[in-house]
Amino acid sequence: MQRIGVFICWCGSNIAATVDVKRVAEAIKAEPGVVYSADYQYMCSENGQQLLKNAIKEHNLTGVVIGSCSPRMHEATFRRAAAEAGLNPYMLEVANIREQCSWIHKDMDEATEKALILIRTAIAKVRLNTPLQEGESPVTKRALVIGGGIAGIQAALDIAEAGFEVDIVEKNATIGGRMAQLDKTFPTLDCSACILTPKMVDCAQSDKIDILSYSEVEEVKGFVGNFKVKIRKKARYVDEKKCTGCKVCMEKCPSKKGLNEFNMNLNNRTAIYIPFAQAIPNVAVIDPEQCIKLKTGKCGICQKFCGAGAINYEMKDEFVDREYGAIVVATGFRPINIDAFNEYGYSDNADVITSLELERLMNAAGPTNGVLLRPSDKTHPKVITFIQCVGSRDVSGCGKPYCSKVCCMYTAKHAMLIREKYPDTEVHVFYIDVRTPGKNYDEFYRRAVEQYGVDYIKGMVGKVYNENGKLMVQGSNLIDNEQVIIPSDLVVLATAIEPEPSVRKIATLLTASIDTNNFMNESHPKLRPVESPTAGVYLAGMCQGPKDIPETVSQASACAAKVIGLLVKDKLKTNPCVAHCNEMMCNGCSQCANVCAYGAITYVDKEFRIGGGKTEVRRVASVNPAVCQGCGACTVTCPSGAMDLSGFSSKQIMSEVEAICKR
Amino acid sequence: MTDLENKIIERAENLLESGEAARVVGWKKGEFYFDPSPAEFDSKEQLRDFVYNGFCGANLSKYLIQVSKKPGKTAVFLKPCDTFSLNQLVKEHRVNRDNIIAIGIECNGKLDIEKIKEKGVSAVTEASETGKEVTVSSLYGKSVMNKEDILLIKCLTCKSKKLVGVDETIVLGEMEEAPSDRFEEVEKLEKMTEAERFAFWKSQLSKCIRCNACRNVCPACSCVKCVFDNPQSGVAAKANDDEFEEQLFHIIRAFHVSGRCTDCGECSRVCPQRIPLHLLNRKFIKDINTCYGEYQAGEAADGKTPLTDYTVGDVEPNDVFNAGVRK
Amino acid sequence: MKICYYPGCTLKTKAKELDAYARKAAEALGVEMEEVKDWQCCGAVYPMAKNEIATKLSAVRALDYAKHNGGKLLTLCSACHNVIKRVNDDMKNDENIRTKANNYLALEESYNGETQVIHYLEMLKNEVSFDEIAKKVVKPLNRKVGAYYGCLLLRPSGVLAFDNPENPSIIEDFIRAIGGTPVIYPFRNECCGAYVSLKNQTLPKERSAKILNSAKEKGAEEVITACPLCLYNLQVNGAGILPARYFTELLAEALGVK
Amino acid sequence: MDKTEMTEIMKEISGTDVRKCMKCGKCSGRCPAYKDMDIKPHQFVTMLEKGKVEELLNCSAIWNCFSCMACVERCPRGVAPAQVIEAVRTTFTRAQNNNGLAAEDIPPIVDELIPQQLLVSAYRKYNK
Amino acid sequence: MQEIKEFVPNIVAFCCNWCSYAGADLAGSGRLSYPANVKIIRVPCSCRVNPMFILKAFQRGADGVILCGCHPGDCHYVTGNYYTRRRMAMLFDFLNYMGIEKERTRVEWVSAAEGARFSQVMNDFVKKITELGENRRITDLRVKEK
Repeated sequence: MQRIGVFICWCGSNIAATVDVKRVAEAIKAEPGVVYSADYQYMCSENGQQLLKNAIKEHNLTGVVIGSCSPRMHEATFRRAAAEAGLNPYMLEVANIREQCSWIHKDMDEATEKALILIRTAIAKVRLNTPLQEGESPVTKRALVIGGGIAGIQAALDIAEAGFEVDIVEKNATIGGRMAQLDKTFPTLDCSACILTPKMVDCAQSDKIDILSYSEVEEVKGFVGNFKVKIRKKARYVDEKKCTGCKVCMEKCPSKKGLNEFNMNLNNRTAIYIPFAQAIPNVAVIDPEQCIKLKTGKCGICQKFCGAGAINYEMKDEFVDREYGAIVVATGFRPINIDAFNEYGYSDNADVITSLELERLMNAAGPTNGVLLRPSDKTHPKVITFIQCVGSRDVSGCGKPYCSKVCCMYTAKHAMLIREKYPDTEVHVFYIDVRTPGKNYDEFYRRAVEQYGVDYIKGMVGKVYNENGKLMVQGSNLIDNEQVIIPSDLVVLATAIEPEPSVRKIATLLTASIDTNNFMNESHPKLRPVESPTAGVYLAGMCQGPKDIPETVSQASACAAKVIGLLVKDKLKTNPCVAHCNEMMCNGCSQCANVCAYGAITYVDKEFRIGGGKTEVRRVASVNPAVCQGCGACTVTCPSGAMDLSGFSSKQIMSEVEAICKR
Repeated sequence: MTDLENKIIERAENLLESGEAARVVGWKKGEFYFDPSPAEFDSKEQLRDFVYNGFCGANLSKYLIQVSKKPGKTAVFLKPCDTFSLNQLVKEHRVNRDNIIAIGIECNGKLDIEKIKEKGVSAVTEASETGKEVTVSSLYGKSVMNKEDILLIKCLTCKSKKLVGVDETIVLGEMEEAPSDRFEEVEKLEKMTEAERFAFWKSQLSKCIRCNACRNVCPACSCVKCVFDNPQSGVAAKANDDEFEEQLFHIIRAFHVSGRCTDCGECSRVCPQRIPLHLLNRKFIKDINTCYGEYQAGEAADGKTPLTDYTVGDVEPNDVFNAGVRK
Repeated sequence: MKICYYPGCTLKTKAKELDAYARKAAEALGVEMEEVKDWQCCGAVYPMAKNEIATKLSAVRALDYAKHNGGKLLTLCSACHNVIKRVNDDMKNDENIRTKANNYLALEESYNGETQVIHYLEMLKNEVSFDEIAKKVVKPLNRKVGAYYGCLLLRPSGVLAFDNPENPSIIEDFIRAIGGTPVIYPFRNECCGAYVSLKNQTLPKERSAKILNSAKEKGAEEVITACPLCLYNLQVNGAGILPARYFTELLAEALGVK
Repeated sequence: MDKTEMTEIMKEISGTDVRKCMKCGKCSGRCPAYKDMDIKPHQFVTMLEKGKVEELLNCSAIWNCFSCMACVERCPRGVAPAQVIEAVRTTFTRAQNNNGLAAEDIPPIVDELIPQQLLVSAYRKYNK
Repeated sequence: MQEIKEFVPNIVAFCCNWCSYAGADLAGSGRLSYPANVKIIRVPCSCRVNPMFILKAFQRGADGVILCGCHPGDCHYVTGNYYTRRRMAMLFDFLNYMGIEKERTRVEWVSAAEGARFSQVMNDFVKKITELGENRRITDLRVKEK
């Protein structure tokens, strides 16, 4: 037999002025199951809580209803008090008779009657409440960072700084990412390598950080605090431990015609190579598509010349299994393919290049050693025209609907650097809008115009064509309302950026969601911007949306803070108001997993007795309570009603409905 | 016996004899010519009772939930509309597809014995189909009927003659697409006033005797335990319980199968009270098509169903009333 | 192979060669071009206004004829192709135009864009294949030819779906097939402006010169086109820069049936 | 017909959503007839959006536009300036006694070679 | 003589814990009144609301049912309200197809900041239902002669 206690709070005059609390407390005594009823001035006060605790003990209460302010205010307070008195805190319900009753009604009779109904409704619910226990799950004190660009590096360094072990999985042969390819960085114009490479070295030297380069995440199991990850270490045909990075192999390799990805294919590299001078790890890798030995079996020159004996043509992909408590996704971006923008003549003219290609052409370690020479004839371009928004803000289907965010700033940077280095060069920039919000950003852009005399033209380019060796850039100048044709030597396209496509696979592995543009979804756009909806998975950098280096670094550090906050805990407390599956009724139809935003539902084959001494194997759903957030989407999808939600069960809600509708 | 029936039985014998299949699911001769019923055949001898005639309207796919659990492979003969049901069950992991040999067979619409009886012909002994005509033989003689007049309701508006996801087919002639638009009747109801619609459904559903035939035959209603049989669900009915569950049974059933119902039409076929239950499910199908793009449950054996999916720009519930009406 | 063919008014008068060479070449390639019965002029320009119906009807008639005679409609003149293909798209995708046009025409069975409209060049590429043509060439071209697409074949690309609107290749492939060397020049997909000739004589003149000079600069010895209007403009207004001819003439020449 | 009504009609028959324009000017950057367009392609879109129908109806650009669709082809926002121009031209020629081309203008400029399609299209485009 | 009682509808409002229930609280803090016949049931997310709850409410005498959740895109549980939107769109049109007045069911997206809107939505809904009158249809959908 249930023994329910009801407590009506006056909240000073906040409730008592409109609701006749005495009458309510009196009337409620007649409710079946109610053994105690009281009213008090401030239930949330020390004395009020003591009243509650005493009553629970004295009257052996099995359930409690508090008629007071919103449960969003003091539900936690009252539940704590109940627990202190030995009652399971989830056996307590709050009826909101202040915000949703006394404060909005003036007529005392009306408000009193409504308060009665609200309390009866809460009693109806509490009758069906069951004691719930917060779960616990252990935390593996190690983090995984997927992607070794600036976002991954920063997150890893910050996590390691707090004393936790962290692995960086990078699919390329070196960490560094896109930032390593950049020449200078806005708005300060410091050299990208100069600020990045020390951080790369820090990673390599940290005893807390393990860099798994040339590796990819293959499989993810488990959940927050307990991820089990399988990592594929791709065969690099060079023993990482033996290679000294002496580069003799690169000098001797006869296969020299591979496209140098690091230099945006603007020059060639050998089949065995180290991507760039400051690579971490500073270890060679063999491109199996290009290596003569691996393709034909004949050659083996690098092996002959390697003093360290590091070359191993027999190497196979290896798999490493590791466990982590938290995962940071930092997979980065790439420029979009601009084949669909033939009007700019990119595919037909060597001297129409993308901004990232220009970065390499300006970089001292690039194919031209930092001397700006145009690709076609290696001469100094005298007139350079930049075209912004190539593929950004494009809903025609050729490009991307979003603003890529970084192009305005890097174009201003390029224009400025060129004018600084080669003052005799004429620089034009076609723009739709110049978007430079941020500290010292607009000042930076204005400097390009005011100090360096860069010609900004408000308008878009309609066509770039080659005429008598010049690139004719035909576009509109909307301010002067004229069509201009600028004979140029070099045309630079500010290409839109998109998430690195491997993020799709990562998102699937992590059961994290991605949006229509392949950016990873954050848990809340304003309040939880670095957390993925999947608990224990955090997002840093471009994988979540277009952003520049300062923003990326901030987000990476924010991720690290979240990860540290998780890893310092020994055990994770789990919300007990989560979904659970009644296996006897589950069809195993997979409908519920379709709507679970957290990937909390998996399916297992289980044997059931079906009478007559027989058994049968059925597929049934199983909810991981550590991952489930308790939204209830699955409960409605389930046709058999096998899925239910603790704390908000179907029967509880129906009993509330009945109590309200009873006339 | 028609060529088609011969071919089907031949294949069934073949499958059993070769051991390729441990059993065959098909239709078995009933007491009369017009009441064949779904059955399992384990041996060649049993196949003597196998029939495939104009009255084999029953959808065999639901039986596979249980049968596919038995050892060995099960061969099953499926009409085009039945193949969609099987595919949907495979999608929901209810049938182990690896244990099934699905044979798609020709169907040009099945006959409704009630409609024949209404025409004054009883004790039917045979119905032979030639194009648009059916010669119905009975103990009292022969009469030629227009096929369209005696087709099952579900066959008048057959959604497709496609045989989806089958392993092999037995189709001798070209199957003709259905003569009429399956959403016509739904539209007729939509064009009525709310009061008229209410009156219509009130008159229809008041005939319901809660025999559960619609639920028991429905391939989508295959829950291990139905909410209406579960006292914990809050909607289960016992004798003398309140009216809620009885009254709203059909609404909840339609909602539970929405996005999953393949429109096989079995619910209406088996209803002893001749309630046009398919019009409930079809409303959902039509709304889904209009609001979320054309979708045919059972067409694919994987992917999300419309109600477990979304797009950012979906129609708002308050605005759906106009969106649902097809132009 | 037999295919319904829509010649159009210009091909019966000022552009007879375009038509005659096309027929001869088709015969040599084993394609039978069957003229649409009682065809009417397509109107020569696609009426873009959404409430223009009557001006689209002659195209619909031809399309409906083709629907019942093989399902494909072959066009040759760029303008006819542009008009008919766009009207066909309206009949398929614009409910308002489809309903009204069908109401006007009162056909036995309403026309809903079922016909496939194909240009002679597409026929050469997809039905015959350029490899097949190359095999039948008896007099290879052996000269540098600039393909002039103009605007009508390419745009709007979403509807015409003829080729990449900024970097087309079908005529270049055609030139290669008949033994010539294609010359790629930037103005091959630019409009020559001939449509405004009756209102403005200077623009078409300037545009023709621009196009032909661009082709000449890249080394072309002549340009070819599928459009009588372009040909007229290039010949009259671009005289003295480069010769312009119909592509069908070169095809007939290469196949030895000229 | 008042200005607002006329604006609405033009918007409707243009079949394009002028509010989608982001004012980038790519259409005008591509226009081959730009020199003789007194109102530029991008202006057609913004002017119609703002309801400046009188100015539009009195311009000469509607007679110089080639309808070559270059502006439509690469608009990043899916706007069709050429269709706006056509809507203006159509609205003009549909009015009583409004023709872009008088019959008596034709003989002196027609030469031997002029193809049929030019005459037909000119009548279709400029007159109603 | 019998007193003619003014019809006071009974309204059940399901509110998600994170946005709409907080919005209702905010309406309370702002003393923005709405009729007392609106009773709120707190659910974690609008996607927890099973059509059976709505039907049960009607069957037990509710005259209108309103469901409130976070604005699409702002769901605390990322995608929950997107499913709500589809389910309720389908359910509402279906109920209307059965002859239930379309005004009786409603979904509104109310954020935690929209206290004023919450009150306005409730006032508006109660007004509509009052005009519509008592819900008779759904209780005797399957008619039993009395």
